Amino acid sequence: MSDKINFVQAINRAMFDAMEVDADVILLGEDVADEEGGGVVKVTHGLSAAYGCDRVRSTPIAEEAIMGAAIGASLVGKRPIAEIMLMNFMTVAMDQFVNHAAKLRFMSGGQTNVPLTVRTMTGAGGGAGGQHTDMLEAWFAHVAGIKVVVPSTPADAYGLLRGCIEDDDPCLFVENLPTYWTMGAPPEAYEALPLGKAFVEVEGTDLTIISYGRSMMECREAVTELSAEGVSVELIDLRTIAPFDLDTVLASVAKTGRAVIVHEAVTPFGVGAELSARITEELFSGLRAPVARVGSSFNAVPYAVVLETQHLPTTQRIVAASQNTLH
Amino acid sequence: MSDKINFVQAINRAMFDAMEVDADVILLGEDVADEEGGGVVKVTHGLSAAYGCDRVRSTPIAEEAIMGAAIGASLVGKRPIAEIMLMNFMTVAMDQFVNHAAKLRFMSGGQTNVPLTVRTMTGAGGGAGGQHTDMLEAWFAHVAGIKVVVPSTPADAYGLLRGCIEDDDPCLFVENLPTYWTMGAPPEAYEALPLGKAFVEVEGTDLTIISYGRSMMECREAVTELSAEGVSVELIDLRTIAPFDLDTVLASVAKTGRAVIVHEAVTPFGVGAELSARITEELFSGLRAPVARVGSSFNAVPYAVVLETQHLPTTQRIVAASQNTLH
Amino acid sequence: MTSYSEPSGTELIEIYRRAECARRNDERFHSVMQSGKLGVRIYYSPRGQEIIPAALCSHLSAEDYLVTIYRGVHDQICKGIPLRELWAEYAGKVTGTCKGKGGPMHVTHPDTGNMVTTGIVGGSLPIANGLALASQLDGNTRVSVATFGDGASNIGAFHESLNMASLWRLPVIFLCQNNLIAEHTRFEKGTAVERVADRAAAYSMPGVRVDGNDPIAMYQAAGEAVQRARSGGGPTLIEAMTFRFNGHLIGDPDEHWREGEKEAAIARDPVPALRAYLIDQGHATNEQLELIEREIDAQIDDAVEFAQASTEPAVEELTRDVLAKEVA
Amino acid sequence: MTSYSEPSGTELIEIYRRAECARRNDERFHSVMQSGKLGVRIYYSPRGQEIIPAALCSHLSAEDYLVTIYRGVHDQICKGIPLRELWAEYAGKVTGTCKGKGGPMHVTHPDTGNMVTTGIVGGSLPIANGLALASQLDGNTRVSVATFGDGASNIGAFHESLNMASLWRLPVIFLCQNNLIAEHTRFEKGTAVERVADRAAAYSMPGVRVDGNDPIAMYQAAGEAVQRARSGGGPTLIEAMTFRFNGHLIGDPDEHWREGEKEAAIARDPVPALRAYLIDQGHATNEQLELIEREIDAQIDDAVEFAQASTEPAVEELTRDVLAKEVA
Ligand SMILES: Cc1ncc(C[n+]2csc(CCOP(=O)(O)OP(=O)(O)O)c2C)c(N)n1
Ligand SMILES: Cc1ncc(C[n+]2csc(CCOP(=O)(O)OP(=O)(O)O)c2C)c(N)n1
Ligand SMILES: [Mg+2]
Ligand SMILES: [Mg+2]
Repeated sequence: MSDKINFVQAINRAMFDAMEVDADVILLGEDVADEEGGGVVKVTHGLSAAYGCDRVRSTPIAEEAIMGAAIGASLVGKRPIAEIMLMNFMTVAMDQFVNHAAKLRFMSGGQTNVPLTVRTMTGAGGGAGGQHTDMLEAWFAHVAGIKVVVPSTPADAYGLLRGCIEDDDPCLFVENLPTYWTMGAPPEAYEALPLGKAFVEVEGTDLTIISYGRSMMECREAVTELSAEGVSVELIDLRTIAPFDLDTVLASVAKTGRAVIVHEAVTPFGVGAELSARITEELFSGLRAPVARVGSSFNAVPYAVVLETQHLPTTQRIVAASQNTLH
Repeated sequence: MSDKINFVQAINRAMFDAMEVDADVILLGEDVADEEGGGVVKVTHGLSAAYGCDRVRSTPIAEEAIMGAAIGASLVGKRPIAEIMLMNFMTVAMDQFVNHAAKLRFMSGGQTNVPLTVRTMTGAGGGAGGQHTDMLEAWFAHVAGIKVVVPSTPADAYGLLRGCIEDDDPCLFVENLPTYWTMGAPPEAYEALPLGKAFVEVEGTDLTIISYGRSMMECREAVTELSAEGVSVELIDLRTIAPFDLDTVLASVAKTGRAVIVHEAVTPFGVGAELSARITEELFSGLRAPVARVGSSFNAVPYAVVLETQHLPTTQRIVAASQNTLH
Repeated sequence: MTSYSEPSGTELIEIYRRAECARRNDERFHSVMQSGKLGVRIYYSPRGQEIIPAALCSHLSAEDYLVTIYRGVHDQICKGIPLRELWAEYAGKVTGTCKGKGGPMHVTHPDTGNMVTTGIVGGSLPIANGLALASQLDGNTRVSVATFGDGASNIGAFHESLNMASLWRLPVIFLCQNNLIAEHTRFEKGTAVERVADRAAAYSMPGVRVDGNDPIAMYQAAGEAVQRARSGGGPTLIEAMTFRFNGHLIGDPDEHWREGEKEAAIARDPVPALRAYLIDQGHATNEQLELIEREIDAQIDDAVEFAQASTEPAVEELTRDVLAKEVA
Repeated sequence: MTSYSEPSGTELIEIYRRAECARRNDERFHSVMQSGKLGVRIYYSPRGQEIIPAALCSHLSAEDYLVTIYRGVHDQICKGIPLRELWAEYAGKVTGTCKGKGGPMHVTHPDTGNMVTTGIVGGSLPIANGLALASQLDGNTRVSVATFGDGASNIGAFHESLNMASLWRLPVIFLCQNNLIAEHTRFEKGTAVERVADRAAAYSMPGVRVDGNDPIAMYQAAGEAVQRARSGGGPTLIEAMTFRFNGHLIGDPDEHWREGEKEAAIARDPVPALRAYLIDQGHATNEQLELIEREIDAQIDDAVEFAQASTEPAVEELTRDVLAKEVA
C-alpha cells in the first residue's frame, strides 16, 4: 500500500487538483498565497505558485469581505474556496454566509446559486483557549441551504473537499487543527466523495456509535476497548452533518437497537440532539436503550491542560456511555 | 380584572420600570430615542424623554459596535439593554456576543461578568421574507454562558424582561414582531419573573405539549381543539430556553408519557431536538410514544402568503402531531 | 467638478424615461397597496431618488451587475427589470422574478444584471466586490455597482469592502444614495463625517459627492466612475445626494424632518424638473414626453394585470430551491 | 509635531523600567518555553514593541481601562499586572489571573485596569468604547485604551467603533501598534492607505502617526490623547510605528521580511537604545539602571517560581464561572 499522508497534504492536494481540473476554482483567505507563507500552517502552500496570485489571493483581515467576495464570484460562474482561518472567526462573516449564501438560491426562486466552499480550522487540544477552538457545526446545520462536511481521515478530507468544491451549494468544510499532521492511508482514488453519505467504518451487532471528524479518533479507540470486552460495535462516520445520511444511521440502529452519538462540540443543542431525536422518532419501539450522547462539557474551551482534557469527550467517557447503554 | 396590555406596552413598561429602579440600566440601539421616534415600532417610546438621551442612545447602524459598547459598559457596573432590531442582524454582532459576552466570565476566571440584556425582534407572518424573520434561538442555547428567554404573553414579556435586566449574565430576549400588538392580561405584579423556570399553563394527563414564544398561541388553539375531542393536554410554556427547566418538563412527561414539542424555528437541529433527546434520555421506559416535534419547514422564510402560512407550524399540524402521538 | 462629457438630449430623454417609469411605478404601488388589491405585503418607496439610477444606467448594459437593497425598485427598473415579473414578485405570484419566494426585499433578475437585492444594511457591498472579482478574473469589461444608503456607510461591511476593492483595483462602483436619513436617524447623527465621499480617502480611492437629483451632474459622475472601472482603473465611491419623499417603509408617518425640510425637497422633485428642463432646452416636445408617459402607463397597466392574473406558488415550492437537489 | 511637554528624566527612567521589564519577561518566556518547564502552551511575543505601552502608561493609572489583544503581554506588564499571577496564568495554574481558564490570549486583571484580552482581531475596539461610555455616564475622568495591530485596521469593528466613539465623544484612545505585518501579510498588502492614522479623518477624529519606538515622541502623542480624553475632548487614533522582532507566534519562522529589514530593526532595538540615552543624557547612571534590572530579574525569578510551585485548577472549575450560579 502506498505512502501515508496527513490532513495538510490531503487538503492541499484536493485544492491543487480541483484548481487544475477547473479554472473557475479560486481561493481567497488570509495569508493563503506563498508570499504570505502559503497559509499560517501551510495548508495552501504551493497553490499560488502553481495557479498564480490572481486565483490564489491573500486577503486583508476582513472575513465579511472575504465571504462576500466569494459569494459574489460564485453567482457568476466561479467556484470559490473561502478560507476562514478559524471557525470562531465565522462569527464575523455570519451575515454574508447565513443571510446571503444559504438563502440566495431559495430567495431568487432558483435563478442564482452559490457554489461556494468555506474551509475553516478549529478544535481543542492545543491550548489556544476559548476563542480559537469552538465546534459550531450545529449552527450551520440549523440553517436551510448549507451543507456541512467534517472529515475524519486524510483520505476522506481529500475526497470530501473535492466533493464540496464540485457541489453547487454552499458547503462548510470543517478541519481539525490539532490532528492536522496525523497520518492516514491515501485516498483509493483521487476523486470526489459523495456528500450526504455516511460511512460504516466498522460493522457490529450490539451497539452503534455515530460520530464525525476528530472525535472519530477517540471512537476508534473506544471500539477497540469495547471489542476487547466482547462488545460488537458498529462505528459510523457521518462525514456529512447536513444533510446527514439518515438511512445509513437508521439501518444500523435498527439492527443494533442501541446508539451512542459522539462529537467534540458541547452536548447541549448540538448535532447529537438532532440525531438522537430523529433516531428515536423513527425507531422508538426498536430501541433497546435510550440514545446516548457524548460531547464536550458545557463551557468555553479552557486553557489549562487538565481542564481542556476533561472538557473533551475522552475515550473513557465514550466507553462508559457505551457500557451504560448496553446494561 | 384590570385592562389588558399588548407586548409593546409590556416591554416598554419593563424597561421604563427597570430604568427607574436602577440608574445603571441604559439602552442602546438604532432609533431607540424619541428624536428617532422611540423605536421603529415605538417599543422604546418615551424612555429618552423620561431618562435622557445619555441613558437612552440612538446608535449608528453598527451592530458590532452596539454589542461591544454594551459589553464594555456591563463590565464596569452598567446593566445595558442592547436592542438589535431584528434577530437576523445578530449575525453582524455574533463575534462580540458569542466570543466575548458569553465567555468573559469563564475566561477571566470569574473576575468579570457581563450583565447584558440583548433585545431582538423577529418572527414570520408579515411578509418580510427571508432575512428579517428567522428564529435562531438554538444557536445561542448551544453556547455556554448565555441565557435565552422567549415570552409568550405580554405579562410574561414584562416579568421576564425585568428578570433578564436584573440577571448577572448575558441574556438574549427574543420578541415576536407579528404579535406585538396582541393583547393579554397585565402582570399580576410588576416585578421580575425568575429565569430558568417553565410555566405549566394548562394541566392535563394524556399528553404534554411543550412550546415557547409565538408558537404558544397556536398551541393554545390546539389544546382547545384537542380537549374538544376529549384529550387532556398539559401545556408547558418553557419561557427560558437556556438553561431550560428540565425538572418541570420531566415531571409532566413522566405523568403523561407523551410529549410534543412545538416551535417556530425550523425543526432540524432546533431547540426541539435537545428537548426530545433529554426527555428520552431521562424517561425512556416511561414514554408511551416517541417525542414528536413540530417546527417550520426547512427552508428560508418565503414571501408569498400561501407559502409563509404553510411554512409555519399551524394549529392543524400541532393537532395532527398530537393525535399521532396518542395512537 | 468632473471632466466627463455632458449627456446629449437623447440621453437625457432616456434618463427621464427611466426615472419617470420608476416614479409612476411607485405611485401605482401606493394606490394598489391602498386598494388592498394584489396583497403586496411590504414596500420601501424610493420616491425622490429616481434620477440617481436613471443617470447611472446611461452607462450600463444588461451585462453589468447591480446589487441593490430593500429600497431598490428604482434601481431595478432603471437597470431594465421587466415590470410584469417585478409586479408579480411583489404580489407573491409564481410568475414573479423569484416565483414569489423572495418578495420585495429580494428581487433578483440576472438577465438584466439585477443579481442580488438584500435586506441587510451593508450586505450589498461585499457581494458586489465578488461579482467584480469574477469580471476581473475573466478579463471582461463588466462593471459591478453596489447601491446602499448613507446609514450603511457606518457599518463594518462598508469598510472591509472598500479596502478590499481598492487593494485589488476591482471594477466596482460603490454608490451611496444619501437621502439624509436612516430609518428615522438623521445623517449627521449616525455618521461622524460631513461627507460620505470623504471616506474614500481612507482607502486611497477616488470619492465624489454629487447632487444625485441633478441628471447632468449624476450622469457625469457615474460616467467617470464606470469609465474608470471598465478601463482597469479600479473602484470609485460616489455619494449621490438625494431625498426620501416617503417614510422608511409604507405606513411610516415619517415625522423626523424639521419644519419645511421635506416640503422644500418635494417642491424640487427632480423628475418633473427634468421634464420641464427637456422642454425648456428644446430637447423634447411636450407631445414626445406625453407619448413616453403613455407608454410607461401602458406597461404598468399590463404589469398589474399580469400580476393579478397570475397564480400563487404551489406548496411544493417550499422544498424547491433550498439545495440543488430537492430535499423531501 | 505635538505640543505636549517632553518627559522628565525620572519619567524616562520609569518608561525604561516598564519596557525593560517587558523585554526581560519576553526573554524569560522564550527560555522557559524552550526548556518545556511550566508547560506554557502558546505565546505571541511583543518583543520590539515595548516602548509603546511603556510610554503610554506614564499617563495612565490603575483606574484607567485597557483592552488588549493576544499580542498584549507588554501592554499588560506596563499597565501593572502582577507578574506572579501573569506567569501562573500562562502556566495554567489555579493561582493565575484567570485560574488558568483563560490563558495567554485572555489574561484579565481588573485591579490594574487590564479589563479584557481578546484573541479576535478587531475585538478590542468595540469593548473599549463601552468602558469609555460607562466612564462618560458616571462623569469620572477614566480613560479607556484599545490596542490593536495594523492588520486590525481593515476589519469592520475598527470602522464601527471609531465612528461611534467620535459621534459620542467617548474618552477612548485607539492605539494601533503598527509593526508593519499581520501574521505574514505585509502592511501595504492588506491596508489600502499609506497611514492608518489618516483613517481618523473618516470619523472627524484626530489621528496621529508617531514613532512608537521613540519614547519621547510616544510619550507626547499619548499624553496629548489622554489629556483630550480626560478633558472631554473625545477619542484619538494613534498609529505607533514599531517592529515585531519575533514571528507571529512562537515557532513561526517569520520569513516574510525583505533582505536585512528585520536585522536593521533589531539593530535599532528601542529598549537598549533608551538605556544608552538615559546614561548619555545623564538622566541615570549605569549603576542605577543595573539596580532596576536586578529588581526586574528578581521579580521575574519570583514569578516563575510562584507559577511553578502553584497547583493546577480542579476539574470542578469546568462548571464554575459559566453562569453566575454554578450549573451542575
Ligand atoms: C445590519 C442591519 N441593521 C439594521 C437594519 C434595519 N434597517 C433597515 S433599513 C435601515 C436604515 C438604512 O438607512 P440607509 O442606509 O441610509 O438607507 P435608506 O433606507 O435611507 O435608503 C435600517 C437600520 C438592517 N436591515 N440591517
Ligand atoms: C477576526 C479574526 N480574523 C483572523 C484572525 C487570525 N489572526 C490572528 S492575529 C492576525 C494578524 C493580526 O495582525 P495585526 O492586526 O497587525 O496585529 P499583530 O499580530 O501584528 O500585532 C490574524 C489574521 C483573528 N484572530 N481574528
Ligand atoms: Mg438613508
Ligand atoms: Mg501587525
